[in-house]
Amino acid sequence: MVQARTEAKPIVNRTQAQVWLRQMMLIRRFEERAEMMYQKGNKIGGFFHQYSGQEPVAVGSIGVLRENDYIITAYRDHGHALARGMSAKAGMAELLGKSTGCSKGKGGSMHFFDVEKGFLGGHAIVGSHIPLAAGVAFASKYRGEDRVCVCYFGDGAINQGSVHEALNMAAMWKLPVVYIVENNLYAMGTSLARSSAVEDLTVRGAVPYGIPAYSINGNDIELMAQTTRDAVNRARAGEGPSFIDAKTYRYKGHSISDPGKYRHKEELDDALRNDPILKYQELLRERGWIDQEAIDRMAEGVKQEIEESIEFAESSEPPPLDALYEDITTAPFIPQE
Amino acid sequence: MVQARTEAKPIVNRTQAQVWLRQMMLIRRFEERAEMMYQKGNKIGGFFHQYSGQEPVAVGSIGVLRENDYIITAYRDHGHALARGMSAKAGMAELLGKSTGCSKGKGGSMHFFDVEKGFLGGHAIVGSHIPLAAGVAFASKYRGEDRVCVCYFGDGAINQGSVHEALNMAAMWKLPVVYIVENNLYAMGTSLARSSAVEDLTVRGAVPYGIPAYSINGNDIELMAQTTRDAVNRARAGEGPSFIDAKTYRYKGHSISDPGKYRHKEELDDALRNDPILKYQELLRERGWIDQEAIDRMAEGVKQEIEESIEFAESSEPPPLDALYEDITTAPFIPQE
Amino acid sequence: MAVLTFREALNQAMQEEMERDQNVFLMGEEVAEYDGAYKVSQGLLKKFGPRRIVDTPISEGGFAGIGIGAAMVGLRPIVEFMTFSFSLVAIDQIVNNAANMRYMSGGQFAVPIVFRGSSGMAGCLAATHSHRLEAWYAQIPGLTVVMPATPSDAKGLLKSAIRTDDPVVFIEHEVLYHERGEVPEGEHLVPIGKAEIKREGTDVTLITYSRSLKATLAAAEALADQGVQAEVIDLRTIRPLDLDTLLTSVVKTHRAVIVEEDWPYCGLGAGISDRITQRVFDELDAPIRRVAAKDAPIPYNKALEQSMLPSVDRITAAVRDVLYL
Amino acid sequence: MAVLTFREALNQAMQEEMERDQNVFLMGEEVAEYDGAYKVSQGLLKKFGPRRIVDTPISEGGFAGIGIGAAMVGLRPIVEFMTFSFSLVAIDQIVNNAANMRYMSGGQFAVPIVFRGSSGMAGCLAATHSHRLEAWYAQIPGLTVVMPATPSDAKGLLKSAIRTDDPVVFIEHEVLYHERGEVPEGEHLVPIGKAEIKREGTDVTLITYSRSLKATLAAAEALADQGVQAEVIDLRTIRPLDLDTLLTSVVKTHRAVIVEEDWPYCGLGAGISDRITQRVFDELDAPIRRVAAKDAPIPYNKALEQSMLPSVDRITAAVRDVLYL
Ligand SMILES: Cc1ncc(C[n+]2csc(CCOP(=O)(O)OP(=O)(O)O)c2C)c(N)n1
Ligand SMILES: Cc1ncc(C[n+]2csc(CCOP(=O)(O)OP(=O)(O)O)c2C)c(N)n1
Ligand SMILES: [Mg+2]
Ligand SMILES: [Mg+2]
Repeated sequence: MVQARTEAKPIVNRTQAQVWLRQMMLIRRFEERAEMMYQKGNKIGGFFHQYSGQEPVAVGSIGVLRENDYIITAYRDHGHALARGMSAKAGMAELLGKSTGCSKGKGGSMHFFDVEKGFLGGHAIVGSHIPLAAGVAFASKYRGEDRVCVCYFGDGAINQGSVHEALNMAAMWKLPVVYIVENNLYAMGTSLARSSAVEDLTVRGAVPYGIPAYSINGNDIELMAQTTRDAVNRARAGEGPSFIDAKTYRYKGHSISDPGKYRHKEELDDALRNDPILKYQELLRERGWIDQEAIDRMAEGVKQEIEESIEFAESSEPPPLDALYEDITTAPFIPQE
Repeated sequence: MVQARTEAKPIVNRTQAQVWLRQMMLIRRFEERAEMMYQKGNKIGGFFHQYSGQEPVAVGSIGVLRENDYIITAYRDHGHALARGMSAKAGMAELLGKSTGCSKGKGGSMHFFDVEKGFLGGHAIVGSHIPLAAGVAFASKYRGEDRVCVCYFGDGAINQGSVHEALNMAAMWKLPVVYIVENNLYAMGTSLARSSAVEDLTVRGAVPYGIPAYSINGNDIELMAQTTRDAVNRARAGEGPSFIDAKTYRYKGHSISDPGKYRHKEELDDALRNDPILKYQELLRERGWIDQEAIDRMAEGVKQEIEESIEFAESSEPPPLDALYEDITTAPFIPQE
Repeated sequence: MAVLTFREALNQAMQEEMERDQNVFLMGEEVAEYDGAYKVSQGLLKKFGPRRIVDTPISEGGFAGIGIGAAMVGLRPIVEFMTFSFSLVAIDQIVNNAANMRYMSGGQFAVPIVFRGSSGMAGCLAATHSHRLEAWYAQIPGLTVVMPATPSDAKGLLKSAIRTDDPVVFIEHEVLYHERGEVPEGEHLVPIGKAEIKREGTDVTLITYSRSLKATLAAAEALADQGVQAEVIDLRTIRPLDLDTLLTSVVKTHRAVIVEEDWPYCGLGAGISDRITQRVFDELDAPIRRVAAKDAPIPYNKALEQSMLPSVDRITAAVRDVLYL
Repeated sequence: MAVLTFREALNQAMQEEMERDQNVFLMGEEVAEYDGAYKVSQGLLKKFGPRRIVDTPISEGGFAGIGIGAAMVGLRPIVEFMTFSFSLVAIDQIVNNAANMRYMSGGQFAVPIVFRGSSGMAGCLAATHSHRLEAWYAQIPGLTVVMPATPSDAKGLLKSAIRTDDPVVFIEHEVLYHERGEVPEGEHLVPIGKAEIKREGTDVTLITYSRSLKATLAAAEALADQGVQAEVIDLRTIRPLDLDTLLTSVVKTHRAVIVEEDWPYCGLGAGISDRITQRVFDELDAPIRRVAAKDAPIPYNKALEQSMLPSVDRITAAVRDVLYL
């Protein structure tokens, strides 16, 4: 179902397109190597949800934001963090639970944060960050700023009640927030058809609140960028939220422990055949914006960057044991023991 | 906005119509007297939400149900209980906190229950009973019975998340439940326009779940009955839930302590001028189904029934102090003190 | 000193803090046009306008989350729950987002938010509307929990809470709103984390908070008539607990009774009793007794409800028990 | 006796009860086609079909409420929370509807429902995914709360829970699912409300439940090497507490340590310590010590997480403390 070849006119120039391609490759590589480290060596623990296959959604949408805009997402957060410019080092160190990690080793894969990049976190309770996004946008509007908050969530999250509470208030108060559903057709092993009475998610998330909706191929990175740009412009102009149903596909199981047997093999094969990174490489080659040699060099650079991040992560110190009581409150923390 | 004169053809016969009229009068009188007792004598305590003005919604819809169907509603529950045939005595005794009350004096105004009538309660946490209704319907379907659950809630309740969770599952699983929004335009002091991004509640509660919707004048008792009958038939036939947006109006403030100042005087005056009980009396007189003398007799009978209920309630025993620990669990209760 | 109701004291606190800091705003059901379900926010809409006094739909989970999101980027929301009973539908936001955010982000984000509203058994509201959730919130590292008992403390603590950079759960009691008391003029701040000895005594320590302070002080009077000098400590802050003040008193009196409206099992009183006993077991001449709500859901019937509550009789009986009288 | 994993024992319990009673059904996220997120419901869809093994959307509040509604009219739902951490978004349903319904209706309705699922710190899941909510649920009159520690108890207690006519919160521990143990063949019912002495001893009473039983038994072994005979009691049911068994043991040993994974302040351990101290203060030769999770949100880093948990060292240190060694 995923078509990589974009119908939209390019909205980027050559330099930008190369940056995006590289970001997608970086995310992919980051997770490939992290997966290996999870499987062997027992260095990464807990839940580990991969973004592979969905890279254009984060990269394309984040690619049109301003530096001072805000981003917030769910637990499948590596891609958004890296697309927003978090260093692979900080991400990898977090996976290894090191004090140099983006959350000082306290958050792990599901809870990446980077305040300097306006990256307001990966959030692991399904649906719980969707009100937060409205709140961030509320603050923008309250201050009269034109900073926008972009919020990502999965197709399964539409079934959490607080999502609807937040969408209603965001719409009623015209908050500058863009909601992007990364519609990868599954919530764990539950397909959209088995979790939603109506399969068109814009009917569930946008229509009831009078929010403008877009239903697009999220794996078309330039379409993703263009659509987000329209939505973001709307938000900046004080016209309120938008809802983007971005169709995409995750290559891996829900998390590292899920073999993903509930999917038809053809479905996955089809997605892999239309891999958005390869397709974007092809497109840029066709446009003459890059050649294979440059791609290979790029891949080499990415590889190197990730290996360095691993080295950094491995050689970093774990948090000392008394970090347990640190960063609980801003005020001096008094354990109630 | 409320028109009492029905457009629909009568779906009832004379006897039935008279029963409905009497029920509406009974509810009205029950609350008038209860309000007096609340104000003077301090015999009723806590929150007390009146149904006055909305009587046709409960009476018309419950009027088409079978004896073994189920009913569940929110805290504004006197009307539904009486329409379902709970005795005024049991209701009045409950308001007075007596052991002969419909909930043995433990529930009060907001928590009327009557298991024998399939009246599954008044529920006081906004929105919380809406999943319960789906569960009751789930049980019907599970057992292969054609018993329907009718669930009432207010326009403000549409903003509680769990409502949307329940509506989605009810629709997806085709549960035999009929959701009736008693749309009286206000949730406490908040008008619909100030609480909902989209004011047409069918767009919020029905469209997103593919549930058939009706938007009607709920104060037209026969239209209310007819619409409910259609919805209930659908449910019995295994075709799933329906959503009825029943427009109505409450005469009193949100609860007894609310002067209701947020409403325009004309709005209330208009509603009172179109009082659904008076209008129905007029209609039945026009049809020749009742005359003024019979109405007066009916009013007298209602008055008497309510006075008897007060007498009963006042002369009933309060629960003994050790009732505190009774009816907590079916198993012998061991206080953890 | 001015005499204010508890409600007015809270109102003043919010007004003053909103005047002081543009980032402070109030959000909740009926807080604006209705002037507050319990009129705590009376006049604030008129004074500050709809930008800063925000009416919400009945969406506690949603607007609690909106408050938290706004706080993450520097606003200082006051989120009113009409009652804390309704915070049950928002509790995931409070526990997972407000309380955990700083920790999970390795200290990058702070959540300067105050959740406030009424709580407790307010008279014939029955089981759904009478929750006391103090022990639940007190259990959560990351939260600060405050429960004032007097107008003066209400004002001074709410002002401090609003200035705190961490999430504060600020629990009022519905039946206290109309209580009157002296409130210092001018900038009046009460420190968070400090209990107050509301009555000095030597024979027994009575530990209480919120509405139960009244019955406890009345019991202390009654005990004084019987020659027993009770020291009455008002906790004011539930988390972090001012253990030092408690221990100092217990070391002096060697006996303690905890008076509260919470349920007895795993409630706040048990939490406090355990912490005192751990520290000064050898100083105790009797086990710490507790006068708590009885272990039952809250009934509608007034007499039944009253029978659940700490009364002067129940308190004095517990004191006589620890004094072996 | 058959040796089963904890997971298999739970699975058998559900199978047997579903075979026995047509009204029993299982509902939750991924319980059917996925065979359960933790495979507790493996094979049940195949055996009982989609009518009785029901996959839900990610709508905990909604399907908890659906379960309660179904129970009000006579079905006997088992509602699985993928983990109890996610019960936070459904807690209003559990507290206000499941627990209160019988009371508020004056005894007209019963709610025979089991809420079950995993809980606790399962290894690097961090703050949002590691909640232990036992003290919260234990506080609520109307609920029964069960936390088995062995496959045998898991099976026998789950069967009893399913047959109970009141709402039961049945909390499993994620790290126990793969533990193996003997489980009696045939109809195996373990009574609710009865603790079990898992090891007899005379010098100190160790009180624990769920996963912490393992470390506690290991600590008892270590202590035995040092000449200290610890009695180990597994609570099994958290509410109602089997106080008699606890008191009998404490009266014998005069010393107790409570071992748990809950947070220390206002947690379950405090609730239990208080109840014992109230009753047998004069029998105690030392304050009841507690080994609980440390008072911090749960960190991702494994070593930090481990440092929060009750360990053999922490337990033996607490025992030496109450023995004044
Ligand atoms: C409230 C809550 N319920 C259940 C879970 C467990 N859970 C984590 S992710 C997930 C599936 C979410 O699917 P979707 O929203 O489509 O996002 P995707 O994983 O496809 O990115 C579930 C059920 C959770 N984290 N929070
Ligand atoms: C979760 C929750 N939040 C708030 C309240 C307080 N409250 C009770 S009724 C009500 C207004 C409900 O309005 P609506 O649903 O329109 O019903 P109506 O009163 O008009 O019948 C509010 C805010 C509550 N009971 N539960
Ligand atoms: Mg998905
Ligand atoms: Mg209304």
